[in-house]
Amino acid sequence: MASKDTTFLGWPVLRQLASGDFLGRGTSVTSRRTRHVEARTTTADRVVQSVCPYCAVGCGQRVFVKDEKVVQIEGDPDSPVSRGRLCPKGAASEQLVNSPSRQTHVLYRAPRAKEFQRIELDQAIDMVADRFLEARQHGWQEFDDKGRRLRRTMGIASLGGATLDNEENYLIKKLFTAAGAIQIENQARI
Amino acid sequence: MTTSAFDSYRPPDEGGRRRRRPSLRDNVSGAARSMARGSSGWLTGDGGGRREAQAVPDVEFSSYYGRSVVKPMPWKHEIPAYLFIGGVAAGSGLLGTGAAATGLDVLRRRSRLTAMAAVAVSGGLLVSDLGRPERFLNMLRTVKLTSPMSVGTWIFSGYSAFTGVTTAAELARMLPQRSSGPVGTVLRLLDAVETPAGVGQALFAAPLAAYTSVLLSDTATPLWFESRRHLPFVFVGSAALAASGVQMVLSPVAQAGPARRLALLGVASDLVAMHRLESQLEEDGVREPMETGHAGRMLRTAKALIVAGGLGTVLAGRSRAVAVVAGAALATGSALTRFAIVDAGIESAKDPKYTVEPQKARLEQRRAQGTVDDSIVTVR
Amino acid sequence: MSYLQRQLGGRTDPAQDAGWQDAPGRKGFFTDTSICIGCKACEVACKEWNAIPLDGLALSANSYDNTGDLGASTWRHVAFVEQDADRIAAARESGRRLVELGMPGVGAPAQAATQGGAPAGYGVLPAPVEDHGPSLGDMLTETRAFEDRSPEDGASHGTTVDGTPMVGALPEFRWLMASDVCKHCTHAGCLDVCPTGALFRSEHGTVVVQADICNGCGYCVGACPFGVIERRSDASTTVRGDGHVPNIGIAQKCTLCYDRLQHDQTPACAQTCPTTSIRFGDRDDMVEAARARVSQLHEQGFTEARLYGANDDDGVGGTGSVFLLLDEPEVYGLPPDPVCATSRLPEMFRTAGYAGLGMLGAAAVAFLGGRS
Amino acid sequence: MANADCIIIEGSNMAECHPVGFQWVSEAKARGARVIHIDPRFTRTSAIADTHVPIRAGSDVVLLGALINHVLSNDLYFRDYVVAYTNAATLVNEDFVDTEDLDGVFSGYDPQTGKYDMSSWAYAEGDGNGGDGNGGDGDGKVEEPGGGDEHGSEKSDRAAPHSHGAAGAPMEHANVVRDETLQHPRSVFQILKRHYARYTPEMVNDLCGIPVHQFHEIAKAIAENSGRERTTCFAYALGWTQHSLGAQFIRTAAILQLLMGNMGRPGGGIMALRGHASIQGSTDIPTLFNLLPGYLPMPMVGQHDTLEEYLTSISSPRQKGFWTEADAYTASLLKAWWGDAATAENDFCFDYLPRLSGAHGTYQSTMAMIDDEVDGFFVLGQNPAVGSAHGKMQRDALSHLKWLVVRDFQLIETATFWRDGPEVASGETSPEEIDTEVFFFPAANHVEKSGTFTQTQRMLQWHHQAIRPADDVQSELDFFHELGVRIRERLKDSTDERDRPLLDLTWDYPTDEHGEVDAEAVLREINGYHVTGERAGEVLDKFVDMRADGSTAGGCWIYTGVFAGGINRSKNRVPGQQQDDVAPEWGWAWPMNRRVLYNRASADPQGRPWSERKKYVWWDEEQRKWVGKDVPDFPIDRDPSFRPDPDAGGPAAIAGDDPFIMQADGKGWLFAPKGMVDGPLPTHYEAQESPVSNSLYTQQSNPSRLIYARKDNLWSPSGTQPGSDVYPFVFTTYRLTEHHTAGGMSRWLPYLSELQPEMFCEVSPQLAQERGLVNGDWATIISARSAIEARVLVTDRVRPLTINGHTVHQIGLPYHWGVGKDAVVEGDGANDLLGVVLDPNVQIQESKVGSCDIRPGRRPRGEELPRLVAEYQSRAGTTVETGTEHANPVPEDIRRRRAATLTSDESEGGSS
Repeated sequence: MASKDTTFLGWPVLRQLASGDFLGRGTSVTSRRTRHVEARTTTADRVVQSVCPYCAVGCGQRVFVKDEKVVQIEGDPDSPVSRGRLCPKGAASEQLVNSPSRQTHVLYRAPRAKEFQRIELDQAIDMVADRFLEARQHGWQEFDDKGRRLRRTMGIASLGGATLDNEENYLIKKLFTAAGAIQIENQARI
Repeated sequence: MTTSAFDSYRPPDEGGRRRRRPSLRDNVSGAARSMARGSSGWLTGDGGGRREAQAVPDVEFSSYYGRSVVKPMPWKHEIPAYLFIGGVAAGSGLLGTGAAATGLDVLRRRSRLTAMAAVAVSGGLLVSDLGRPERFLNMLRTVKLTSPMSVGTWIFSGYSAFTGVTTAAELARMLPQRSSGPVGTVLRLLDAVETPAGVGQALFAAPLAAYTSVLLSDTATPLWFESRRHLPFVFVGSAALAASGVQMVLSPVAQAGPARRLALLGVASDLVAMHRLESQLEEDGVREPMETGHAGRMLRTAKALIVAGGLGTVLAGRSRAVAVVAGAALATGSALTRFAIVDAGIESAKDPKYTVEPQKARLEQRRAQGTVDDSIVTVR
Repeated sequence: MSYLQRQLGGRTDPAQDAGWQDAPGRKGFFTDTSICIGCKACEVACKEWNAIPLDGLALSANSYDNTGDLGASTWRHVAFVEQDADRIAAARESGRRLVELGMPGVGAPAQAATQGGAPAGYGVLPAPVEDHGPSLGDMLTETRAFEDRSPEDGASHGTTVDGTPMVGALPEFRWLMASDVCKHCTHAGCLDVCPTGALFRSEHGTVVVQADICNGCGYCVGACPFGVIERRSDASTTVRGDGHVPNIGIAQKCTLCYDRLQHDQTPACAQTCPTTSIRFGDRDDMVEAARARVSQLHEQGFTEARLYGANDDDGVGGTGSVFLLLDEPEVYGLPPDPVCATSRLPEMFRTAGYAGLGMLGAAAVAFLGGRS
Repeated sequence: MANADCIIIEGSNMAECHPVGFQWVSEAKARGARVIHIDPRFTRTSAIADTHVPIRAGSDVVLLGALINHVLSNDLYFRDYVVAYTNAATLVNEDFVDTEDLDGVFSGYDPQTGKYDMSSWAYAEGDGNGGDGNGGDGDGKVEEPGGGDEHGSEKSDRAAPHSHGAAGAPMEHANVVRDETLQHPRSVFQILKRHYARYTPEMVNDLCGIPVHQFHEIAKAIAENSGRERTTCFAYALGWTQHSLGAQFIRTAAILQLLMGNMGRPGGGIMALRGHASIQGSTDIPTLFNLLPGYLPMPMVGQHDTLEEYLTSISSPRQKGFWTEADAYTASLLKAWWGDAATAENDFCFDYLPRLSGAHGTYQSTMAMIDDEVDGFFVLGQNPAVGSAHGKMQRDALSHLKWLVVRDFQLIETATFWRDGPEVASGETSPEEIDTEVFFFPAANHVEKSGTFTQTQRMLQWHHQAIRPADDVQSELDFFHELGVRIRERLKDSTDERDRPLLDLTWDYPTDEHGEVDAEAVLREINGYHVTGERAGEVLDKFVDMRADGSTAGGCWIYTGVFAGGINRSKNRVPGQQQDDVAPEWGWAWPMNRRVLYNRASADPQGRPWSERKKYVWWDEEQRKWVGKDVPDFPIDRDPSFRPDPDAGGPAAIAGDDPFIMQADGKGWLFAPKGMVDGPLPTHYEAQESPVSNSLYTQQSNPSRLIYARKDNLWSPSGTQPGSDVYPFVFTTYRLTEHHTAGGMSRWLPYLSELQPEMFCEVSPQLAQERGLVNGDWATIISARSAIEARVLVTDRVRPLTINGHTVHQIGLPYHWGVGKDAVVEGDGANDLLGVVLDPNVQIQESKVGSCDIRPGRRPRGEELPRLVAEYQSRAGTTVETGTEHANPVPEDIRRRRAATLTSDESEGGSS
């Protein structure tokens, strides 16, 4: 076939005459690319079941992966919750995942600096760990004014969780509570 | 229009880094805005209350925020320019072959060279108008009888081939002396094919002049589609008078007699056909774009030039100067006609009124005649 | 009827006309605007699947429609129309008139009058995906079985198709939403006029652009009676990191997800539609579903409902995408009586032929007349 | 929801915010259900509903109260259900005095603190019970646990929901006095009837702007679609919760639904429509200050000093239901966290838990930041600079921090506030003046990590990792695990006692070859496992297997069972087509995979389905157990005729006809004797900012709302106060289908941005005419806090309402946009207009309604902007005090009557 496409015999005018498509509106004018069209849902290396990350309806998603890249995300027809359907946000999930403006590096802004700078992830976590302990210490309250035990720190607060996994919320709550930090909040209260 | 004194505080470039829709959209929302001030409401989306000059009485017109229903052709000046120059090419080919047949050497040579030049320019115009000019050869990928452009491409190609031969023959004739060897062989071959090529050129010239009208009419552009019965006659007339006008300018008065006669016939055809065309459009309610605005001005000028050119042509047999002026007037008139018709067509596509009103009218008409089974809208 | 005429107008199987043997059956959409919630998921799913660039970032102030119309970079477009009571009454009346004109219509069964109902909104067509939920028949039976509401006092609200009093109050206001798409006409102007064969009729009966062939002549743009196809301008904005905008200068429109269809997958828009306002399937089934739905609405007194594109005798031979509308087509930006210009092509070529002969004749006269 | 016969969507724009969930409404509608949408604006939901009823934002209690009054006075309620399954027949303490008699406050109100002593709201206790020695002085009054040595207001603190878990309002006993004829004047039924007697259709007309005929249309629809054969469903969202009496809005609907017999039945109930993928999960396993996992409360100082005090406060052993097992849940949680260190001897390290001393919600934290009390702040997938009320205050708070960690996909406005914030643009501050260190960490998204989301109907669904995150991108799981590891590493040699909780923490999660934490291992810990015994190491199959002796561990008792049999059931994916409507084989719903809570109520007291049509769960006499389409939410083998020993407590005390098994008395609460700090019955108050006066009472606003009188949190005068005409219009904020909350997941996406590219405001044609606003042009909206600009959409979808004879204009404002430079689209944030005033029950801010002015043109730039806001403030004469009084002045006799309800309690309870 390939050779036919590139030779005189592949000239659609001849195919027009040879086929039933005399007016050149169908079979005779297709290009090689058209004849071998593939859907990326078919050529994906694997399909992974997921859940839409936007609202709390919990619509099922199918994530198509090719060469370790997400190439398509669409509704999962098996889901009894959503029956394969997605709203505009859910339908835009692929763009959420592959957004060109997405940040993939740690950025640090020093006090009074006018711009961000890139720092290493490892260094950044170390810096946060140091500051965490310092703030914990700084805001520590062992007792209240009546002498009752509080055993907590007011130096650290956190906001977020409604878009996170249960497992993540669990670790956050566990770590913060153990550290004595109580000001943990999420979107549920906004 | 805003009324806040604070507007000046917002830097003008703010938000400007985003790409905005082209002005078409701004105009439309402007229309919607003006509706908001009116009494009957921004929510009806009734096309800005265009109720003046109701061409089709008793048909209430509404639209989707005044947006066009059909898309205007994305063509720019290349296409009307091609319509004109292609017409010149076609007419010149006819004149050339006629002159060859009647032994008017100067007219023959100049017509053929004009045809060649016009063909070359036309080709350039056609290619440059493409969204992907590098793919112009794809035009020869198929022969599509349903596509006036495909048919036209083949006509143009054929015409170009014959024009190439006749031009080569003319050039050969200009060579200082006949030589032998391969060059001589070629020249002899040219001699042999010149006359058949001239005939071919003439035979392809007429379709080349006429097909462009079908090119326009075979579209959803309301004004062009409704012009379909008369536009071919306008276009062949226009081609004839334009090519003749060019030869009146280029060729000596003595040899340009046929050109003058052809010009007069062209003028007659153009004017009569244009008159009938306008009546037809009037009836269909899409004449307005031809009368108003830029297109209207061009068309009025074109008519004046053609009439004047025609009168001049009558007198042009006596004076080269008059011939030049008359010929130029005719050619210009033809060019303006083409630009006006293209322009008016595009305007008619932009305004939903010209799409919706004629369609509603013809639907009503068919219904009045008892034909109710051919509507796109059904209740079952 | 000549070969050409048969190919250019009237009822036909377009895939067969285009040389497809053993075509898998014509596919199409049925877009039921009465249950559209205007969420625009179809627009996004379409753009995401087809990697279409951005179509501008300006607020139109035309209700919630900020994409304007179908075009090179919007292949599904949701229209929003806000209407007051007068317009609703007019729509209901114009629909009633269609019936009275003698167009094939449905008489309302006797129980329709007592079927209490929905005054403002439109009953929802149960359109479950295969094997999901109950069938239409079951639902209608169930609806009737449990429908024991007494009729509302609706004497002043006009009458249904057969003259029985309306069951519900005319709402004071309504907000129409409709997802528009390429019609995939039986006789497609864009396809017919394409000089390169870039546009072709697929085996599914759909009309598809081959971006690797199109040279951007733009002819199809003006040939579409629905204003669907458009050439992508170089002013388009990328949605990709590399700044690349695909297919600049090339005509673009809905392919009815030709690539997905090749693998028996549902087009992206229909798959995502949360309310099944967009349904996809064999075109015959779509037309049948559309007819059932319009009958249902008429029975309930919603005479404003009408179908668009379901008639194979119309100017484009019927459309692959069938719509249920609740007002005149032009209200949604659709042409009321579209015609595929090519159906007049033989006539046009004939006229042009006469003109050409006239020109030859004139030339002959010009040369020979001078001699005499 | 698809089974409902009538769906009332109120306070939610369901079709826009939950289009896919809306398919069930569509399906119900196809079956013939009536859909009524009650909302200030005509939205995309209204477009599909049968009827749209415009309502003045914030007046929902009037409408719902009038519906309650309507069904009570016309005997339209479902009597069999009400008598058997609700507390209608229960008698209330005779000290209880209703708002009707105190001009807008309930008994026990302390005008000094703005708080209630709730003791007078309790049930009357019957005589001749076993006697628990706790209170019981003959009049049936029930005392608080822990003795009566406190001030009423402190008691109120204690009973505030932030000090007890969700359904865990405890009661001392299950021994209540009931009058099943519902005639006793102190019966809940009669109290309810009296309370809502003045909520008439005319009142609805005057206060909500809903014409009388439309009220009757709604009433008729509900009445006709409730009862044995039919059910009505309510759906709400933030339109209800985001009010200064938001929790009471929901309560009102719950009362109506209980009266109509629509709870615990298919097609009934009240659906909360939640906006985030795991917002349910993040309250179940809470990133909330007041809760521990599974709705166990965070301990409160002074009340929960010991484990015993803590457990007693959660549930009296003599009350009914599963909360009596809280000791097992608590012990298992503590074992899960502190492993071997947690022993019965040390109360399972109960002391390791930090103590609350009040509310520490996000707005309190914000104000603490401004007061420089908070050094560091983690922002995880949220955008408070745009999404939280009073954006200006939020950004000010951020600039007071020492350091800020933002974890997100994109450079959201919260991460760039110091550079691109509106205050930088207006010159009020500059990067050079902001000391905050900002760490931006790129976060992994849902396809780059595995884990569970809990959706709005409590169902956990596992999402599988599809690809590995790029570069520095990390999941929260990995980040916080790593942070924990490093913190523990730094402290490993510490001898400080305060570091023990961190050092003893179980923190050894397995990682894969890329060093990523195995989320499944975490879920397994959450599910719980046997620590000792013959099944040691095996997972728990159900929460009733949890023990209080330390032999089990489990991070969140309600999630126990998700790993039953060692299988991760959140991964269940049997296609819906292969299951029935309930689809139990898809994901896993807590508790114990039940899809409809309290579904015992779908059968009559004898255990028979109320009707064939609404059959769901019923008693099978032959099998001697409850069967049906769902997992019965009831002890499986409890005979409907079973009556417990009066002295019994816990699950054993649940009678065969007590469907509400998590409530202390097994009944649905029409009247809340505990649990609501602002009143046992919902009553109408105007919003914090309202252009109208409360027609029902002298009391204008919720007297116990949480007010913060600060000069950065001013309020416009309300009602007839002078200056209220400076901000004459009501604005309401909302979301659009095309965007997601503060925009972090939508404004960076071109496909969504182009669908709604600019901030706009929606106004009626009448208001447009009045103020010279032009469709598509700009307008400036000014509140007492800030001014923003927006493009104008003039539309009939917004209608002026006639309230008390005056025209009230409403302005609609979507809140998705924020000021920054990184997003595809940006614009002013509607939340900047809001102030901070909170619902006292749940600390949620009032962001659905406020007062404003609107004028054509763009807002001023630079320092002109604060000047404009100040000019309005001065014209309105607003000060820090405006709108911050808890109780409005009342006549002397009322004041005395109110005081009597308070002092009588103090005298009885004694004062310290």
